[in-house]
Amino acid sequence: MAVDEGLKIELGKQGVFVTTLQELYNWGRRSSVWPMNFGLACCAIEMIATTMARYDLARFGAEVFRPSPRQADMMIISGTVTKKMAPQVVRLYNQMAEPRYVIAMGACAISGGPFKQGYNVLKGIDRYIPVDIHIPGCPPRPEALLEAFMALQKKIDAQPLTGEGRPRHLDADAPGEFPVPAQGEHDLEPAANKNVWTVPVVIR
Amino acid sequence: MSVVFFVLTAMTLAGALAAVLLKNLVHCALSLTVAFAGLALLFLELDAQFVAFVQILVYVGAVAILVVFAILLTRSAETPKAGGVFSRTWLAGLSVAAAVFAVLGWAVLESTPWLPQTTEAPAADVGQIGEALMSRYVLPLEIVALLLTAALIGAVIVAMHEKDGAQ
Amino acid sequence: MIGGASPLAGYLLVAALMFAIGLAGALTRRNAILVLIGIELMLNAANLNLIAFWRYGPHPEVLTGMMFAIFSIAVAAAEAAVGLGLVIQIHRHAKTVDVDQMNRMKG
Amino acid sequence: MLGEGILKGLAETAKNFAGSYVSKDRLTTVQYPEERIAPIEATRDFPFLVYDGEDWQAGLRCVACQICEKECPPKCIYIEKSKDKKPDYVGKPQIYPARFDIDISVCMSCQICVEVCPFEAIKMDTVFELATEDRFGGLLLDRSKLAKSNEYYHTIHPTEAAEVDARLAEEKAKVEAKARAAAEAAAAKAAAAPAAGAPAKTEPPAVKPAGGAE
Amino acid sequence: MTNPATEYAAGQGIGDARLDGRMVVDPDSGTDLLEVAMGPHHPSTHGVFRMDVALDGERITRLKPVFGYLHRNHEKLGEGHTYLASMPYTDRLDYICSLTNNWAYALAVEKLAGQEVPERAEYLRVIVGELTRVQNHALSVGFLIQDMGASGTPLMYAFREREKILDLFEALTGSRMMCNYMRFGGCRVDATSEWLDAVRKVVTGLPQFADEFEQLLCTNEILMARTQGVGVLRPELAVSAGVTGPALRAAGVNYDIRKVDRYSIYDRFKFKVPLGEHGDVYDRFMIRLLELRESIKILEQALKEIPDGPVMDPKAKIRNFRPKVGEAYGRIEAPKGELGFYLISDGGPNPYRYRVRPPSFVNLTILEDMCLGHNVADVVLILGSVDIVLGEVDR
Amino acid sequence: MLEKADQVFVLLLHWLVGYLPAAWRPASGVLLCVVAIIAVYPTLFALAVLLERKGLGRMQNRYGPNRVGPFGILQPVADGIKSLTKEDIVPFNADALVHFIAPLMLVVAVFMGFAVLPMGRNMVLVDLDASLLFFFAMGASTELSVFMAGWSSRNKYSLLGAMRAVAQMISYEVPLLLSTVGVVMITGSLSLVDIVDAQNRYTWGLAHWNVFKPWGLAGFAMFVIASMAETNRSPFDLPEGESEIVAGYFTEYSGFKFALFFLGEYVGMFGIAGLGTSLFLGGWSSPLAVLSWVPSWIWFFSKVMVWICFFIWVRGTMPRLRQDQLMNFAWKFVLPMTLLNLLVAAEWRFVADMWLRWIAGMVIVVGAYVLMGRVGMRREHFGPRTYRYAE
Amino acid sequence: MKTLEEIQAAIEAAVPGAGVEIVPNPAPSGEHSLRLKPETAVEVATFLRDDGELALDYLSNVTGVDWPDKEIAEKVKVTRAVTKTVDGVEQTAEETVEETRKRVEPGFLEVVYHLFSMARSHGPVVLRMRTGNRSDRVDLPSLTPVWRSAEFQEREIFDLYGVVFKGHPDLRRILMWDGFKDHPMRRDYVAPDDFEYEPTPHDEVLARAQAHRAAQQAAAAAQEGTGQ
Repeated sequence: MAVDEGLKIELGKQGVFVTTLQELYNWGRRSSVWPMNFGLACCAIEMIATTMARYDLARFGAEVFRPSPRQADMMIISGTVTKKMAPQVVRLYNQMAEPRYVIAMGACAISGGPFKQGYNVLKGIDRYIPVDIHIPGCPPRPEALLEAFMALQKKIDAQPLTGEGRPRHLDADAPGEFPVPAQGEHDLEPAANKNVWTVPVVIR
Repeated sequence: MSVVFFVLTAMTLAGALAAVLLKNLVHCALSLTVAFAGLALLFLELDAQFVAFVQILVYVGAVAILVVFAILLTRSAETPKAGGVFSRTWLAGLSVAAAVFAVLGWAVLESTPWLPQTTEAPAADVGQIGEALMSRYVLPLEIVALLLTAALIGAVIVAMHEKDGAQ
Repeated sequence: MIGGASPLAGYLLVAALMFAIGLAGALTRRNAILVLIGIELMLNAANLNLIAFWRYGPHPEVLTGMMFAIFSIAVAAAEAAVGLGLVIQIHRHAKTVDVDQMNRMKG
Repeated sequence: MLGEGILKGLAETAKNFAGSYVSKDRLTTVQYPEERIAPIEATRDFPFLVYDGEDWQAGLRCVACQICEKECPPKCIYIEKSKDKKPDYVGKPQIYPARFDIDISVCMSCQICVEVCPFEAIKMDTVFELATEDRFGGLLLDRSKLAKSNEYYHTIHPTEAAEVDARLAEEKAKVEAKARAAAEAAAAKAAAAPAAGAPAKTEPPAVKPAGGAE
Repeated sequence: MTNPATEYAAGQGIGDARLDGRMVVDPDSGTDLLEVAMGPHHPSTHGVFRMDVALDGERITRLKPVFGYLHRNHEKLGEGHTYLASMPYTDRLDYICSLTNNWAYALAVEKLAGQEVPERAEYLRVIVGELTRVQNHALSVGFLIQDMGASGTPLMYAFREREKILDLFEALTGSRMMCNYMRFGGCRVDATSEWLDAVRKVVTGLPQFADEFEQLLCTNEILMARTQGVGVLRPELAVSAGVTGPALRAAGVNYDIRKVDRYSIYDRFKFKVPLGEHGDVYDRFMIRLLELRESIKILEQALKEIPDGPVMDPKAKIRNFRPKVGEAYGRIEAPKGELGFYLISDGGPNPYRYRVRPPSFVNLTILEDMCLGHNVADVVLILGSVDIVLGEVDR
Repeated sequence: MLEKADQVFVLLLHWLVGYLPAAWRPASGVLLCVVAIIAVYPTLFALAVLLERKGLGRMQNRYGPNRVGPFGILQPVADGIKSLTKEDIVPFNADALVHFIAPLMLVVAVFMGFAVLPMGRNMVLVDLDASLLFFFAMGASTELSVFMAGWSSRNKYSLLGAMRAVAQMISYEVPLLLSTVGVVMITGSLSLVDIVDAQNRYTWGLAHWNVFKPWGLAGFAMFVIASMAETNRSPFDLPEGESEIVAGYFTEYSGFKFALFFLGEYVGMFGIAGLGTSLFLGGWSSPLAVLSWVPSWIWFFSKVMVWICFFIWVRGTMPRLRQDQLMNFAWKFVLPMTLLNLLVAAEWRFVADMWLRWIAGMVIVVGAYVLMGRVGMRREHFGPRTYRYAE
Repeated sequence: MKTLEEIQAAIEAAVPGAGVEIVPNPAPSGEHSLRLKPETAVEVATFLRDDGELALDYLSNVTGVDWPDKEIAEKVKVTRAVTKTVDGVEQTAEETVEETRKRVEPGFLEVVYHLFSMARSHGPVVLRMRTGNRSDRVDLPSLTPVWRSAEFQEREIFDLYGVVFKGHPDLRRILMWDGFKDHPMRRDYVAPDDFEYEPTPHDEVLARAQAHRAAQQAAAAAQEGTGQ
């Protein structure tokens, strides 16, 4: 697995290409990310626009929008997650098969965005599920989604299969299922999943 | 008597047994198809290609599906019976079946010495079957055709929803 | 082994066993569909007999056994269709497919 | 006739298929990372703070009047006024923002902050490639990240920037004229104007993740 | 088709998030009803919308829409924000047509405060409003066909055209979707002559796009078979249920607020209102295409006649805008129907009550009536033909 | 030389087998052929998937996959690696055994069909004299695997999708079978090899393909329609109609099992395209006598690929039908047309006069098509409309 | 179209005892409204819809408005009897004193209906109804039987304001989930507190964020303490 970079380049010059298992695996994962057919609000329209002719997400092999979460690799949370919807989003995420990725697209998905002061708006989906990439914007331009997609590819590429930074699905201790919040009398219960969401210490 | 024969026999009989013994009706139907498929392979072993293919087409492709549909439509796969899956008179039924098998088996075993031993495969290609159907067996063919049509119409009428006005 | 003497005997035994299994199923199961399945098995056992006799019989070129099997398959298909149609119809009326409970004369 | 409409539709897609090899109209894809859509001048994404001159801390136009903070619909701007004053680009001592944070994970790019700003200090940027893995560190922009030069402003919104410059020059001229008049009137007093304090050091990051490296 | 699978993977079946089904026996008919919840995440509910459906076989016997999965507290936020700060929020109501939302809100506030709008601003409003209508109709038809199972081609063509229009919006207002363009008493920025030329160029290309679309779809037998006679809406019911927009006109009721209220400067343009006869999905689909063509006519006239002048009433205030005590209801013909804003002012900087009358929400009232007796597959089409945007339905 | 190119695979096989002891030759020959089929068709599947995605892209004014590998040709490889390594979820409540067997059974049944397809001159695995029947028997058993997949998932949408799929496949199997009967009637054989041989004749340099005859044309049209429905292709892709029932019978499948379904579906398409090619498009024979020098297998595979491209084209254009319309279409239009076609085939067989049989055949076929189309549209009350305007 | 006064007269003529009042609107829009008594509202609405000349067949908009209890401080001139001892004689005299009185004017929930006519292309006619108070007398008659378009809008008002519409066919929560207890559009509604991390807080959010921050710091300190 550990082939020296320099050696590899040298071999490549002489026509010998060395591919490690890890590279092949990561290459396969990153080149074939099928998103889930899932849209929430305004950003969903920009997400659809990204798959359309002008921007053509298909160039990256990611136009295969699977309607079933079982077959999807990536969930693009495109839009406001309300407290009424949040349990469903978590449930859908739970139904996805590993490896799975989450892109929080747009201000609302990251933090509640312009609607964060609303009583029915969840302040960021990362309170319940782990998010890989955040795209700011309201809504982000389609190019921004493409850029985020490439950032996700880079992230996948950089993941070693063993050791510290290994992806979650290869980590036996990592949680596979995330508890679904319940809809209480005034708010979601619990208000955040403490295992996923660690409130940063504010220095101010 | 080759190994193939024993394997196929085992498969067929296991399928048949499972079909009558399993609890879940869909499993029964699926085992039934195993039995049918095994039978088709036995037909192939007996050099009856045409019949084997017809067996798969009709039994696996149609009858099994029909059974499955009937199971789903009557929703018998999911409602566990209070009194078990077997009838109250299962003992009588079983003994009748055992008796029949005993008689048949006895007859076969008794007659073994007189059974023919021919082993060369008879030629029976599709052309011959077609010609036979159109010449010697044309009357039965027509009757079967009529019967099938009648059965088709009958099945449709039986299974058709009554119109609301009929009540 | 008996089969060694005549391959036909082996087939006939298999057919007999299958017939018995089908009969046992038809007689012991409560579900009407299972009864039909048993009957199908019996019919198939008969078909196996027919083909086996044709194969090892004295005049295979006449194709009688095979023809019989073909007709039997066709008729069995029709029988299955009508039989299952009846079961569904009974279920619609009586709300049961349990043969033990199908003892009322009116629907 | 049955099938006519289907054939028409098939012809239409075939036309587009064949057309995609010959006509730009029928192959509208812009292959993003390599090709880009021609920049549209009016485009806006997130706000930034304009500064004049070389040093961003000295040249910030913002005087921490907090109008944008109040008017911002999603309340994503956070300003702390400085305690001291610093000379602005005109040379007049002004309060400056000791802290100016914009949480772009909340910002809705509505441009209202730009509209209400009386000092032409906050403008809209066109950078949209901000996707990040780090939600807390990556999306809360402080002064140092927000400050961008007037030259940069000219490159992204040339027309608008030119107008702004003209307006500012006009104002400056007015101010100077007034100042001259004032200076003439009270020349003696003006000499004793207090010097502005030294500019603040670079901000520490506002937050750090709980399990962060720091 | 009755269906036995009542239990699925506990909490983990796909069905769980999408549908929550149980078998009930209807005591009257004696047949088994299957209760299915379509949504809130269903590929073709146009967002997060749920329909609780009771099925007899595949026939719909009851359908109850369930809202609120995108309830973003728009009205509550509007009461906490100044009049100006609510403007960008209106963009996010019907996020496909932000400019008409701006327009309706601006109109309501102008009515409340008694403000005038300069002529050039009115022309600009008409131009952007009609462009919005064109792209909305193209999109809604595209999504409808998408729901019908086309593999995206009509939607792609619609988006191809939409991108051209969005480029125009971006060049004028700075944003593709969330334009935040109008202000009380005019428009935020003036259009340059290059922009108007660009609009002219796009508008010249629009009829060709409409032709292409019609060629691709209008006489397609599959489309006709699936849409004609499906989801019929009777005119009396449509009026009583307050249905507006193309859905109403497809039912044959001649009610177009552009003609009725003659708001803005619509009385200066010559255009016709296409009316349907059957009120089914096909009519709604066709009415949208025909209205798209009428919008092109309006655009051509407006682009010809647009005068010079200011785009903002010089008396208008941007900051510290406090209308006098009172209330006003302003409405326009948005692409989806009547979009109204009802504002109560108590003299403060924020509206005391900020109410949106969303067309798609009210149009959904008759969803059940249109769906009853149809097939599950038709529900998707009928919903698509109503053309809803959840941002507006749930607010 | 050309002769050799034509028979290159056959020669290769003989050469390879030649190294083995004589007793092993027949079995190993078959084994090699099976391996070849299992190697070739998944490759073609990958190609077809890529072609579909790129072709659809072009129809929709965009590029389609073009970044994974040069021109995106490695896209299917990446998809394959991803699918293989993706977590395989068996729903908590599912029938694990049946859930596991279903995709395997589909793939096996679909591959079995290739055993009887003549893919070139002398290139057929087993030349059964009832090969057409064999093909249909294999096709019929795929229905069961679809049902198993849907039922074992214990998901409402899966089951609904499976029921739809099975109902649709059974309904269209009848016209599919009947549309081929005309060919059998004229050729007088159920063997695909014989059927192709019968078409490999030329008059005026033009091939005697069945599609060039009235009964063949009608049969071909009906076969195409039925084959689309049989393989669940648009506009008959209801079983996986995502706007209604999520992903149909494989809603609950993930990872490799899902890939198997995907594979099975496409390979099924190849199978049925190969069958249609053999029945109506002259199999491996060239369309013009002057082109006979081109190796026969090139003809076969290019015809199959053209067929696939047509499927893709249709998919790029059509919305899908509704379940009841689909059934009505099968029973009320396609089936009567195929039955009528039998009449035309009989007429063709027994009318000796060259011109008379041509004219009579064409009149019946076209007349019936137009008439049934009209009547059908009128009865279902659909057709183009005009609209009124209010000022 | 008739003026509002004419409409009022017509209503009074058609529905005796309707008790319709005109509520003036000072805004330049000049959309004055008619206030209906809940008891006769359905009859009046039916009349407005069916009357040939008015033909208000289209109910466009239904709005809920919350008017919370108002504390009104007003100066009142009070005349009271005062017993004074004038010259040793007790006299009862009347005296007028000005005093500032605080009273709580009970709030109410209001529902506003905007009516148009599709048949005659005129409108709007604005109707309003008020509940007795904001707590227990919150029922109003539903106009859904008259105009279908009120169905969802009245449900929404029920959900967000808590007005109970009598005669509504299907009065359930529409936007919030079923187990939700509050009526969030009321002006005294307190939103759930989840401002755990606020990088750019303001006003009350700031106060809440600070409270969270203090708790957070305390927790962190406690953890540090246990850790060492």
